[in-house]
Amino acid sequence: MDGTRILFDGFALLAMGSAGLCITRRNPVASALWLVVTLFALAALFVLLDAQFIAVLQVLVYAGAIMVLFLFVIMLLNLGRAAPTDLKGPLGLGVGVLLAGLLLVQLLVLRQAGPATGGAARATVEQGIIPTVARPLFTAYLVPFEITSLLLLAAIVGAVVLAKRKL
Amino acid sequence: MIPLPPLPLALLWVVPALPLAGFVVNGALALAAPRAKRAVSITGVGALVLAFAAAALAVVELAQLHPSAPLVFRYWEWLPVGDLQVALALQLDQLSAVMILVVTGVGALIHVFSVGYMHDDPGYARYFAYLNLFVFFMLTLVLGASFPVMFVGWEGVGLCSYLLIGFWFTEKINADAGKKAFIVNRIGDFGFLVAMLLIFRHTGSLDFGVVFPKASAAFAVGGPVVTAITLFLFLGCTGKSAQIPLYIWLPDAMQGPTPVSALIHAATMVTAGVYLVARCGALFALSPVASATVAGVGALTALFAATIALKQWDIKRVLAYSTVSQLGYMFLGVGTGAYAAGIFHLTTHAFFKALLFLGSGSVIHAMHRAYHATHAHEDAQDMRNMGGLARYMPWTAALMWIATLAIAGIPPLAGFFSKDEILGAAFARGAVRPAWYVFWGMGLAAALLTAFYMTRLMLYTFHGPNRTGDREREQLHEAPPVMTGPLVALGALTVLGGALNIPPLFGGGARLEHWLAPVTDAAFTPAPDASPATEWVLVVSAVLVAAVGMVGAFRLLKPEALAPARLAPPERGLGRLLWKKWYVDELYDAIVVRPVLWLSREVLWKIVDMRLVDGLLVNGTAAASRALGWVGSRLQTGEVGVYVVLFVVGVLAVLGAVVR
Amino acid sequence: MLLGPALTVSGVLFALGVLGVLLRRNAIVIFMCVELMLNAANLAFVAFAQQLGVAGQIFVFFVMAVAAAEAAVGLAIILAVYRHRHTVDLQNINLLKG
Amino acid sequence: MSFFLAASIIKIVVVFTVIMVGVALLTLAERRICAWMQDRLGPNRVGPQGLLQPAADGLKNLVKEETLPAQADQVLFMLAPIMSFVPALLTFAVIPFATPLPTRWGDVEMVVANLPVGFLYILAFGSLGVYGIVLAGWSSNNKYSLLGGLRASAQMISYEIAMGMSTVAVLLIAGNVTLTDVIAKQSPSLFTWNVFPLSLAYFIFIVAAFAETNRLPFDLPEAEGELIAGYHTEYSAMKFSMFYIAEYSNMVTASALMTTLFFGGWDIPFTTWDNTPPWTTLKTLATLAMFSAKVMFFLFLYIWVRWTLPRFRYDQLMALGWKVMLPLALAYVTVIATAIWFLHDGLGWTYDTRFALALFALNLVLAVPLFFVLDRGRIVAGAVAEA
Repeated sequence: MDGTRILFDGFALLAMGSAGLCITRRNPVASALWLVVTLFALAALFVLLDAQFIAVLQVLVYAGAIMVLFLFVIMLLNLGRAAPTDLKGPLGLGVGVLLAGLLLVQLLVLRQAGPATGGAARATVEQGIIPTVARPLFTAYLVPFEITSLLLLAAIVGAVVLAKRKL
Repeated sequence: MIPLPPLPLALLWVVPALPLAGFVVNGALALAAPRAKRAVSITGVGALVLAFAAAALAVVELAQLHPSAPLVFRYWEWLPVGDLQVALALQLDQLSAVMILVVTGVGALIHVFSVGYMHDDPGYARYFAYLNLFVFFMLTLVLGASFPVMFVGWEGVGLCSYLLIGFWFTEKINADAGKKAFIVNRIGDFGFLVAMLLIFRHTGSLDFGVVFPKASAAFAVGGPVVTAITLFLFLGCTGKSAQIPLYIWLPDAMQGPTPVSALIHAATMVTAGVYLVARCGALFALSPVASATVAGVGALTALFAATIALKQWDIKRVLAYSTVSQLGYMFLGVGTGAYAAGIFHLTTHAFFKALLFLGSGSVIHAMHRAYHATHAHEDAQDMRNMGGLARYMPWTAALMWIATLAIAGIPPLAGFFSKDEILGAAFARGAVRPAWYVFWGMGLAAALLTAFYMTRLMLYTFHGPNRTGDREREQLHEAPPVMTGPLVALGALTVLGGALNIPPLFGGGARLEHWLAPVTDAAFTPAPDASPATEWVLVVSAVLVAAVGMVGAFRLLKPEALAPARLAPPERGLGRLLWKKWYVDELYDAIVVRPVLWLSREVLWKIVDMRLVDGLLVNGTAAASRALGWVGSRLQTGEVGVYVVLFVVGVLAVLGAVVR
Repeated sequence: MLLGPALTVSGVLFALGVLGVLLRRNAIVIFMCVELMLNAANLAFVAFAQQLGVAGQIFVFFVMAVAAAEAAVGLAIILAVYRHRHTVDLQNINLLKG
Repeated sequence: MSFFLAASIIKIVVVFTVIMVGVALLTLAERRICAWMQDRLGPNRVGPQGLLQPAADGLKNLVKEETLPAQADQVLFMLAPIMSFVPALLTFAVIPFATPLPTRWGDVEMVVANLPVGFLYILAFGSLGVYGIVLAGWSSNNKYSLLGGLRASAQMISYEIAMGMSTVAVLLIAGNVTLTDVIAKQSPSLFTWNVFPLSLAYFIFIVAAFAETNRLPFDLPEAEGELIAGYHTEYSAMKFSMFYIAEYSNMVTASALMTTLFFGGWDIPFTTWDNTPPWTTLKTLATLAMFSAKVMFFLFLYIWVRWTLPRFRYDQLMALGWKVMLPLALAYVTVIATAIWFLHDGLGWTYDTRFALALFALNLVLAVPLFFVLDRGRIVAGAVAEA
């Protein structure tokens, strides 16, 4: 158990624990905040997995933008108070736990099918953190990247059209 | 295969392409400018004349080469489907050379005649478009280098035949005649198709150049497969060439314009069956049963149709039954194995029957104009309304007499040589198979009847007193030169056509036989040569029979005593039986048409269509869909939660399949 | 190295996300659970990227772009729905009932 | 390793202390400058020139009674001031404030954590400051507070994009996101300070920085005139002063950022003596002083602006953010990237004073039409009309 592993386990537990709290808090704001904690923990895990750039992006995009947007909408609709019916009844609970449990089992079984570990491709060290991601992004993945920009544009237009009362 | 042929012959496609171009131009004119008759005439006739010239050039070229195998020109791949490789290929050999000359030559003359005959018709451009299209398909039929290409022509001429029979489709009887021809032909075409599939099944190809050389190796002589193939092919022939039992459409086809009858229903299309049998001689030679069937059906048809012709009053119907009868002769010839004789008769028949039809067309034209001028509603085609027309139309009368003598078999006209050769071959074959003596006897009897009914036609039409009517008589006169010109040309061919194939007996060289030898040798079943003495006896007896028929007609028939059509008393006894065409149409009506109609109405319509298709399948499908939709709509609770549960279950199932 | 544990965490987070979607009725919270699932996938991508090359990180990049677009449009839809129905409880939004 | 740890801990403690003291003094400075601008005295009773006033305020806040609204979300209500305070401190961690200090055990970098993704780190944590405000607004269970929180979140998201886009230009010149590299690129001369080659980016950045720190003219979340102090209406005593501390910490960080990104960081102008090793303690002290001076200037600018300009209306704020700042930033990135590409790849220039001056010229050219567009005829044409 080296230091990295200890840190990893700690953040992993934090991520899973706060995710569990996220889905069980009745208060949407609490849920959102626990989700933010999960996202932070994930960012830490990304750093430990040699993906510093992605970790920063995680904080920047998810915690800094998307979750603020969520909070904004929750407050805009004044949904901050916990609704008495937000969680489903015992039947829903049973079905949900059953299905999610089955899924978890399957995913854990599926984990064994992954490729063997080892042979780490640590290009990061030679190229620096950002070029490692940026080079393929602007060469091999240039077309998907450009398409992403189109997607975002479409999303902006769509969001404006949907949310505006009068265009 | 054949090495690349010299350049001029590779342009063989020009021959069918010219009439096709004519069709396109005339078709466009028919749609755009139906009144541009001059342009239509120039295009329609010009295409045929040029096609004839091209065909003649091609044949001259072929004559210089005189190859022992057909020249095949593959233009492009048509149906490359797995094992089945069908190219759009044309082939030129001695047999198709004869055919394209007949088709384009006689066709050109008939086109010229049509210019006069159809001159006042509002559908002038459409007519020439159809006619050109027909010639294109006929040339495709005879030039095709494989069964499918030939079949395209085969179906195409059927289509054009339908279009032209029903050319004046505003009269129901014409449209019905067209439909009858089409439907009856379909039965035959079905036979052709089945034969084609069988051939492919057993030889793996549909090209003539592959199938025929392979045939003797692929099929046992007299084996069931080859017999079935040839019999199905012959079924196709009986449809297209109007043999028993499918001949019934041809007399009705006389509803079309008379030049059409001359071109399609006398000279060209109906001979396609003969051509097919000759072309597939290699197959028929392997099946004695089929050959005997062909010969027997031919002989029976010759006799049977001749009897009907005896009592017909419609001038074109007489000629129609005569055509059926003469086609029977051709089948007797090719069934006997005397392919050259059959083709020879096909050629000469094309000349004199075209002449007869065009002559009758000339008569009808005159009669029609006469009745039209006086607004009388008499039948312009009924011989009882004619009589004594020789005075008004001397050219027509003289030329038709030549044709009559030819068809009766009076030497030295063309018909004599060709008919005599067929009968001679049949008799000679009788030495091997006695059945052929019977066929020969039937042929001879048919010859007697032929001489009789043709003389009857001439007598009632051109001689005796005129029964047309007093006012109408003044309107009768000879056709314009554009119509008599082709008649004269055909008359010359009728007189001289026999020279093509004068047998050695008369010191001739049997040129057509030698010309066709590369094609027919492979298929020819050698008939034992009869001694010259026997042959002389046969020739003399044939001529005698013809003479007896003609003299008998002169003796027995009294044109002076004939009443005009509307005053004529009903026929009785055997005469009525013959006049009613042996009640064959009624018989078919009773055993085929009515049961089919009953089956269609009572079973197919009221049970299958109404109950099964409409009730069970159509409405049932709708009901099932609605029921399914109802069930599905129960799942559409509109609640996202339910959808999510179902979705997750689906994901679990898919993942489960992967995890296993 | 850390691939195995990372995949385990990823699986657990994903299952938690699914559980959340199944359990909750508030549309916005369900949406957040979907984001949780996306992040679980991202974790798996990053874990694989450590072993198998940087392409996994590129995919995370795209996932984030999609998530951002989804959040914008999705929240706009929720806003629009709320304006009409004055609720974001999915059990009360069943206009699509068949 | 242990030296690195020890140095880091010392740096953390020192920086934290300095900022806290600085924030305390800043509150005093604000009041005094404000008073000066308004031609009055300001607090001057506690200690010499009122220097001990912040200590008195702190003492007062510590002993004051904490109030807790009955319907408030207890945990979040407590958490909110902390969450608004922490990101500002965190952000400062990556800002280099002097040349490395040579010691017996090796050079000590004068930055708490020299991260390779330093700049992105700033962006990431800078965007988190909003959580404190939003949660404070929401957990107070007060209409005005909630509105303040809402405004804060919308304002934050709106201006963050423009801010990020404007700094892309800085990265284009630096070619790296490490802040020490950013400073090194600006060191050669006065004109290589990014404020010259990237003047318009600086303009966008400073506007966005004002908005991000919720300072006038963009202090809509607390706007006492309309929201009766907005998100911190319900707060009192130490929690309230935490928000104050957070606000001033944010100002310090933003000023430090402007200094670092656009004004050469610790670079002393008109000399390259400070930029080159060997490092000496003198150099460290000199550059530290320079850095502090620059930061103080910007802090003064903040206060100056606050007491000079009126508050925007909320719709004006959003319109400015989305319709002016964002398109401007996007267009500017495009133009400046093209220009850099042309100068660097087209003409083969390396980055030096000449390069910077060429870009500065371009900025001046761009600034003139921009000024007319933004002005919409109010100042220029209005003056003309009066004359």
